[in-house]
Amino acid sequence: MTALGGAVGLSVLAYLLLTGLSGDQGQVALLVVVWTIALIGLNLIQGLGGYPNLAHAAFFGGGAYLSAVLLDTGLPMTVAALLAVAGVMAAGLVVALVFSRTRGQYFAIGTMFFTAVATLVFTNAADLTGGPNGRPVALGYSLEATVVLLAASVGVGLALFHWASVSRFGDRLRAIRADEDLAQHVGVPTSRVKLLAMVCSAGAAAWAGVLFGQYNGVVAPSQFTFGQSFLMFVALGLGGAGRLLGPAVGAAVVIGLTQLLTLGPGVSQIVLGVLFILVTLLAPEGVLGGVSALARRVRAARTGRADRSVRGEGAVA
Amino acid sequence: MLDVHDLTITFGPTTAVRGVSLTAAAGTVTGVLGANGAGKTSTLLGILARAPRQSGRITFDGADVTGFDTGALVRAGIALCPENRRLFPNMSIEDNLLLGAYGTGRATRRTRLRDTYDRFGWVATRRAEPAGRLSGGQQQTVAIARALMSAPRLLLLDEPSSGLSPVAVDEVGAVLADIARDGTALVLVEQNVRLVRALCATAYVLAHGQVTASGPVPELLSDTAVSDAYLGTTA
Amino acid sequence: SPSGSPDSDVVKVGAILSLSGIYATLGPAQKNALQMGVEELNRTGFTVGGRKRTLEISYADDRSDAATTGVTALRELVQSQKVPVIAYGLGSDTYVPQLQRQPVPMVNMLDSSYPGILGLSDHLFLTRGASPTYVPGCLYYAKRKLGTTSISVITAKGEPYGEGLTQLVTKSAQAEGVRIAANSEFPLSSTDYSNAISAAVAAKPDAVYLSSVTAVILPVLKQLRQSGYTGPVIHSAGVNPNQAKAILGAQYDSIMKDNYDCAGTLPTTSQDPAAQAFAKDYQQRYDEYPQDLTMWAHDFPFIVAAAMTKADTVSDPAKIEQALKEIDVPQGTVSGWLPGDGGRLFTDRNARTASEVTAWCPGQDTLRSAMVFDVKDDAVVDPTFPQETCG
Amino acid sequence: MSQVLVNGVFLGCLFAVVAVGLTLVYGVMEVPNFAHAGVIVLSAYTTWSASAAGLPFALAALAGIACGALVSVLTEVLAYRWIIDRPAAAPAVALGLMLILQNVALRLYGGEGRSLDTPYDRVLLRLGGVSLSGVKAALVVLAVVSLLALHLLLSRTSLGRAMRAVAQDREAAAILGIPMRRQYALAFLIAGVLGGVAAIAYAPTFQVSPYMADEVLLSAFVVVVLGGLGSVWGAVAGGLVLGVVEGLGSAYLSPAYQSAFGFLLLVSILVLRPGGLRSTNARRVA
Amino acid sequence: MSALLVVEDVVKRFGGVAAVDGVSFTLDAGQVLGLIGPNGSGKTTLLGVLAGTHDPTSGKVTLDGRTASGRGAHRAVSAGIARTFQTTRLFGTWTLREALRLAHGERRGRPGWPDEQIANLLGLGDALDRPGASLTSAAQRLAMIALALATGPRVLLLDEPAVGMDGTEAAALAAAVRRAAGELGVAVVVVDHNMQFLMPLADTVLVMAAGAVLASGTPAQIRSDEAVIASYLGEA
Ligand SMILES: Nc1ncnc2c1ncn2[C@@H]1O[C@H](COP(=O)(O)OP(=O)(O)OP(=O)(O)O)[C@@H](O)[C@H]1O
Ligand SMILES: Nc1ncnc2c1ncn2[C@@H]1O[C@H](COP(=O)(O)OP(=O)(O)OP(=O)(O)O)[C@@H](O)[C@H]1O
Ligand SMILES: CC(C)C[C@H](N)C(=O)O
Ligand SMILES: [Mg+2]
Ligand SMILES: [Mg+2]
Repeated sequence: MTALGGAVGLSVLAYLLLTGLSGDQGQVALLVVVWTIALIGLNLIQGLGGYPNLAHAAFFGGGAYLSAVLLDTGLPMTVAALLAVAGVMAAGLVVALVFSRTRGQYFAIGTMFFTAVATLVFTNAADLTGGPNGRPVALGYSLEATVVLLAASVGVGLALFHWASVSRFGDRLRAIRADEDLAQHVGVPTSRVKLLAMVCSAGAAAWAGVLFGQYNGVVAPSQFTFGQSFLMFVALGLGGAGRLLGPAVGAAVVIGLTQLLTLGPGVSQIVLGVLFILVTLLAPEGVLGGVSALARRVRAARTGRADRSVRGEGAVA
Repeated sequence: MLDVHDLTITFGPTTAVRGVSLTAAAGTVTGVLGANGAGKTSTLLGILARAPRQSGRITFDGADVTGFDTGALVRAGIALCPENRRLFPNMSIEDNLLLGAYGTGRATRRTRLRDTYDRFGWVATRRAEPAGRLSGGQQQTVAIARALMSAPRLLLLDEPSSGLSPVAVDEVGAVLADIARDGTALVLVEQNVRLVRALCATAYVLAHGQVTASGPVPELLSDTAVSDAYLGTTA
Repeated sequence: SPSGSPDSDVVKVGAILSLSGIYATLGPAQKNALQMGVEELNRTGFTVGGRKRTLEISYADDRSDAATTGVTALRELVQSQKVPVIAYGLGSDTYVPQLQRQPVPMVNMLDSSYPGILGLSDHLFLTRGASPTYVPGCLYYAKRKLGTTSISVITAKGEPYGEGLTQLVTKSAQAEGVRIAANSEFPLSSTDYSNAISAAVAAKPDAVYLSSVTAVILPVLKQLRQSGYTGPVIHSAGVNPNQAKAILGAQYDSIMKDNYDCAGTLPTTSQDPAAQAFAKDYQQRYDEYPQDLTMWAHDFPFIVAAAMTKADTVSDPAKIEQALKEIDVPQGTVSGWLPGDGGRLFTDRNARTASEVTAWCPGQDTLRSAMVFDVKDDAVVDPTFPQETCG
Repeated sequence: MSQVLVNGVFLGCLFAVVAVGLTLVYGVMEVPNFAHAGVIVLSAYTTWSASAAGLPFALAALAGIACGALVSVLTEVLAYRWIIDRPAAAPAVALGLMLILQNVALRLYGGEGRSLDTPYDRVLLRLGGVSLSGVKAALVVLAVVSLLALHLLLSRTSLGRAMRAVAQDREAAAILGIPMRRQYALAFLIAGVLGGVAAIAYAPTFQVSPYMADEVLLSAFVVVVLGGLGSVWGAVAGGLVLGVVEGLGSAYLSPAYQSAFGFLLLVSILVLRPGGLRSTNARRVA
Repeated sequence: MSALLVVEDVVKRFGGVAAVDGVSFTLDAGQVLGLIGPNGSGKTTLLGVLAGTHDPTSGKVTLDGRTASGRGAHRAVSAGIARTFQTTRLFGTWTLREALRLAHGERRGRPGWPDEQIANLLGLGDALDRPGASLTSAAQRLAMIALALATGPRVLLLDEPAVGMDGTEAAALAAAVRRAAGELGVAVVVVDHNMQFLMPLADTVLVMAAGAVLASGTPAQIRSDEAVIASYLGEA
C-alpha cells in the first residue's frame, strides 16, 4: 500500500517540520499543514466531484471560532472540537442543500458569497467572535498535543481520502464531475453524493480550523475571507485536483510562495501572480500532473518508445 | 470547382486521412462514402482548414486556397453543415440562421432569411425560440438551412440526413437537388444509401483514411465488393 | 551610516507598523519619525554594560491585519530575530496569546482603542493618551464653542477604533447634554456611504461626528459634503493637510472647512520648543505635515535606550520590561509627556500627553489649536483656548 | 424611503456596469475575470494621473477608458488566450492577473487613496426630499448610455451575434467563418471599456486606491449569477435588484450586514431558479 | 400476468406546448417496441419521461406495478429503466471499462451480464481500455448502449441508436439488441428513423405524431398504414 505509506511518511514529515522550524518558517509549516488538512476535504467535493466550493474558508473559520467559543463555556477541548466540527458539517449540509441545484460557476459564486457573509458574521458578532480584531483562543490542548494532532491528521486524512477515492463514492464523484446528467442516468444518486461530499469536506475544513485556532492562539475574520477560499481553490488546482497528494503540494506551493516571497510590498504579489499563471500554463494538471507527465516522458525516452498516446486522467497520484 | 490533392490529416498519433484526392464539379453532388471512422468527417474538416493538415493542396474555383484560414474559405464561398448539427443552443433559431450568413450585408441576410422561411415553413413559426429546445431532427433541418444561408458555391454536408424522418429526408433531398441545379457544387457524406442514389452522380469510397474506390454511383453501388465492405446490405 | 559607528555594538529592536492597507495613513509616518529618533539617538549612542551601543530597528509590516500578518511578524521578531522589545501600532488584543507564550515588552505608539489596551496583558505599554482621554474634549468643545446641541454619528462598522470612538462619543454626549440625533453605520469595506449619510443628515444635527481613521473617514467626509451638508464635522482621525489634499482632491479646502479634530497634541501647534523643532525637522525632511503620532514614534528609541541602560542589559526582555516601569521621562524626547508619580514616564504602564482639539485653517493648508486639555474621570479638565488665529 | 431607493439605484447602476463586463467575458470565455478589479483600478489611476498632469477631465477620462480597454485586452492576449480550452484553469490565472494588476497599481501609485476631481463635483440634484450628487447622477447617466450601446451592439449587430456564438460553441462558430481570436479580444475590449467607465464614474464619489474595486467586484459577481451568466439584461436587472435590496436592508435592518441581504436574495433566487433570473440555458438533457 | 411496463396517458408540456399528449401503451419482458414518428413528434420526450429525465405533467408509468415516473433519473435506473441519448453522451475522458464499472456498481443486485460480455456483444471488445472521446462516432453510440446495459435494466430505452451507422453496423446492433431482449428478458423501446434497421427488429411499432399515438401494430401493418405513409414514411 504505497498510498498508506505515503500518508504515514507525510505525517512524520509534518511533525518534523512543525517541531523543527520556528518564527517565519514555523508559521509557514503550520499553515501548510493546516491547509493540507483542509484541502484534503476540498479534494473530495472539488477535486473528485468537480464542484468549485468557495465556502471552504468559511467552514475553516467556523471550526476555529466555534471551538474557541465552546471551549470558553467550560467544555473539555475534545468535546468542544467535536461539537464544532459537527456544527460546521451541519452548516455544510445546509449550504449544499441550498446550492446543490446549481452548477459550475453558479455554485462557485454562491459559495463564495456564503464565505463573504460568514466573514461578516465573524466581524460583526463581536460578542462571540471578538469582532474585527479577532478572538484570542484559550489553550485547550497543549502545544505539543496540537502539533501531534496536526501531524496525525495529515496522515489520517490522506488515508481516508485514498479510501474514499478508490471506493464507489469516489467513482460516483468523478462521474458527477465528468457529466452529472449522464451520471444520473447510469443510476448515480447525484444529490445525495454531492451532499455527502460537501459535508465531509466541511468537516475536514472545520477540524483544520480547530487545530489552527489552537496553534495560532488567535482567530480573526481576515483569516477566513472569500479571498482565502479562492486561494484554497487555486491551491488545490495548482497541486493537482483529485490527486491524493494534491492538497499537500498545493498547500506547500501556495503558502510557501505567499509567505516566503519577501521582495517588498507589491513586488512579491506581482511575482506571485506571475507564478500562478506560469504554473497553470505549464502544468495543466497541477504540479503533480506535471511531474507525472514529465516522469512518463522521461521513462518513455529512456525506454526509447515515445509512447505519446498515454492519457491518464483522474488517476490517484 | 473543388480539387483536393493528396490530403493527409493526423490527430496526434492517429492518421485520419492519408493522401486523399477528390474533385467536385459545380452543379453536381459528389458523394463520400465509407464505414465509421473511415475519415469522411476529417476530410470535410480538412478542406475547410478545421483539421490539422499534414499535406495536401486544395484548389477552389481555379485558385490555390491551401493556405487560407477558415474565415477566408467561407468568404470565398465554401460552407459546411457539420456532423452533429452544432447549432448554438442558447441563441434563437433566427440568430442561428443569420450567423450562417456571417460577413454579408444586412439586406442580403434579410433576403436569405426570407428564402429560408419560404423553404422550411415550420422554422418561421418557431424562429424566436432557442435552438436548443428543438428536437434532434428539427435541429438538423435548421443546421442545413443555416449552411444554405451563406449561399455557398461549394457546400459540404456531413450526414445531413441523420435524425431526419424518411419524409424529411426526401424533402431535404429535394432542396439539395435544387441547390445543385442552381450551380452549387455539393460534397455529401452520407450513410443513407437512398439519398446517395437519389442525389449523387459520382462518389468516392473511403476506408482507413484512403480512397479505395471512386466512380459513377450506380456502378459503385452495384459493385458487391464495395457494398459489402463499406455500405452493408444495400436496400 | 545611521546605525552607529563601527566601534559600537548594534542593538536590534522590533517595530510592527501598518505600512500598507487601510491604516497606511499611519504606519509610514511612524516609520519616518522612528528613523529620525534612531538617528538622533545614535549620534551619541547609549551605554549599557560599559559598552557603547547604537540602536537598529527591524521593521515589519502588519498590512493593517494584526491577527494574520501582525502575529506572524511578532513570532518572527521574537523567535528568529530575538528582539528584546517591540514598538507597534494597532492590534494589541491580537498579540496577547503570543505574548502569553513568549513574553516580550511591547510599546504601543498608536492604539487608542476603547476601553483601552493596558488591561489585555502586563507586557503592553502605552506611550500616548488613549481615545478616552481625548474624545470627551470633542463634545466639550462642540457644545461650548460651536453651540452644538445635537450631533449625528457615522461609524465604520467593523473597524475597531471607530466602533470604540462611537461608544465614547455617545457617553460624552450624554455627559455634556448633547443629543445624539442619529447613529448611522456603514460596513468598513463599502465604497458608497449614501445610506449612512442620508440617515445622519436627515436628523438635522448641529454637527456630524465621523468615527474612524483617516483613510476611512475622508471619503465619507467627501460624500457627506457632496450630498450638500455644510455644517461642522468632528472626528478623531488626525487628518493632516497632505492627506486631505490627496484623498479629497481639488475641493479639499472647502470640504475641510468647519472640520474639528480631537486627538493628541500636534507637534506643529505645540508650545514646547522641542516639539516645534521636531515638527520643523520632520516637515523639512519628509515634506509632510507631522501628525500627533510622529512624536511618540520619534521618542521610542530614547525610551528603549533609557530602559536598557537602567536594566543594564540589551537582551533580557523581562529586565527591560521591569526597567520601562521605572524610567523617568528620557532626555531628547519631544512628546511633552505629562510626568506621572515621582517623575516617571509610565504610570501603570501608561505614559500620557495632553490632548488637543484642532481646527482646519481654510486657505492655509494648516491646522490651528482650538483647545488643549486633559481628561480626568471622563471629564475635561484644565482646558485652555489659544487665540483663534491661523498660521 | 425614496432616498434609499435612489441610493440603491445608483449602486445598482454601478454593479450593473461592472457585472456586464464580467458576464460578457464569462460568456465568451468562461473566465471568472477577477482581473477586472485590476482593470478598474488602473483605469482610475490613469485618469487620476492624467488630470493631475493638467489634462482636462474629459480627456483624462478618455485616457482612463483607453487604459482599461488596453489592459483588459492584454490580459486576454497574454494570459487567458492560452487556457482557452481549459476553463478549469481560469480561476488560478484570474487570481494571478488580479494580483499582478493590483500590485502594479500599488507600486506605481502607492497605497494611499487619491481623489479624482471632476468638473461636476459641486453639482447637487434635488427633487423633493431626495437628493443625488452630481458625480452619482453622472454615473447613472454613463451607465445607462453604455449599457444601451452594448445592448444594441450585442442584439442588433452581426458582430454581437458572432460574439454570442463564439461564446456558445467555438468550433461551430469557426466553421461559419467567424474569426474567434478577434471576438475574444473584442469581448475583453468592451469589458475593459466598461471597467473604465465604472472607474471614472465612481472613483469621484470614493477614492482611487488599489483596493477600490474589491467590494464592488464581489457584488458584481453576485449580480452576474443573479442575472444568469452571460446575460446582459440579466446583469442589468440583477444589478438594480441587488442595489435596492442591499440599500433597503442596510437602511432598515442592519448596515453591518448589508451584503448579507444580497446573499439572501441570491439564495432565494438560486433556489427558485438555479440558472438565475434570466436563465438562458436551453441545452436539453437528451 | 400483467405487462412489465405500463404507460398510462402520459402528458408532458414545456411551457404551453404539449410535446407528449396522452400516450399509453404496455410492454412485456423481452419485447422490442419500435417508436417512430415525424421530427418533433415527441419520441425523445416520451423516452425522457419513462427514464425519469423529465417529470410527466400528468399520467404515470408503472414498472411491475410500481410507479416509476416522476422520481428522477437515478431512481428510474435503480427501478430498472435505462436510456441512451439522441446526441452522444459519455464520460469523455474515462475508458469504457471505468464507465462500465460505475454503471455496473449502480446495478442494485439485478441479474445482468458482466462488463466484458456487454462490450463483446456490442463489438466493443477492443475499445474497453480507450477513453470514450477517442472512439469513432458509431463506437461512441454503442458505448452509450453498453453503459445503459451495464446498469442491468429491465427496460432499455434507445434513442436513435443507429444514427450514422452503415447497413452492416446497424444489422449487428439489431442482433445485439435482440440478444439482450431474448437472453435477459429486457423490454426494449427503440426510436430510429432508419427503417431497414428498425422494422426487422421491432415486435410492434408505435407511431407518434404531434405528441399523440397515430398508429400501432406489427411492422407489416405499419408499413402499409396510409396515415403513417403520408406523414412519416413517404412514398418509399
Ligand atoms: N479530434 C480528433 N482527435 C483524435 N482522433 C480523431 C479526431 N477526429 C477524428 N479522429 C479519428 O480519426 C479517424 C477518422 O474519423 P472521422 O470522424 O473522420 O471518420 P468518419 O468517416 O467521419 O466516421 P463516422 O462515420 O463515424 O462519422 C477515427 O479513427 C477517429 O477516431
Ligand atoms: N426542453 C424543452 N423545452 C421546450 N420544448 C421542448 C423541449 N424539449 C422538447 N421540446 C419540444 O417538444 C417537441 C417534441 O420534441 P422531441 O425531441 O420529443 O421530438 P422527437 O420526436 O424526438 O423528434 P426527433 O425525431 O426530431 O428527434 C418538439 O417540438 C420540441 O421542440
Ligand atoms: C487610528 C488612531 C489610533 C490614530 C489616530 N490618528 C488618533 O490620533 O487617534
Ligand atoms: Mg463523421
Ligand atoms: Mg428525438
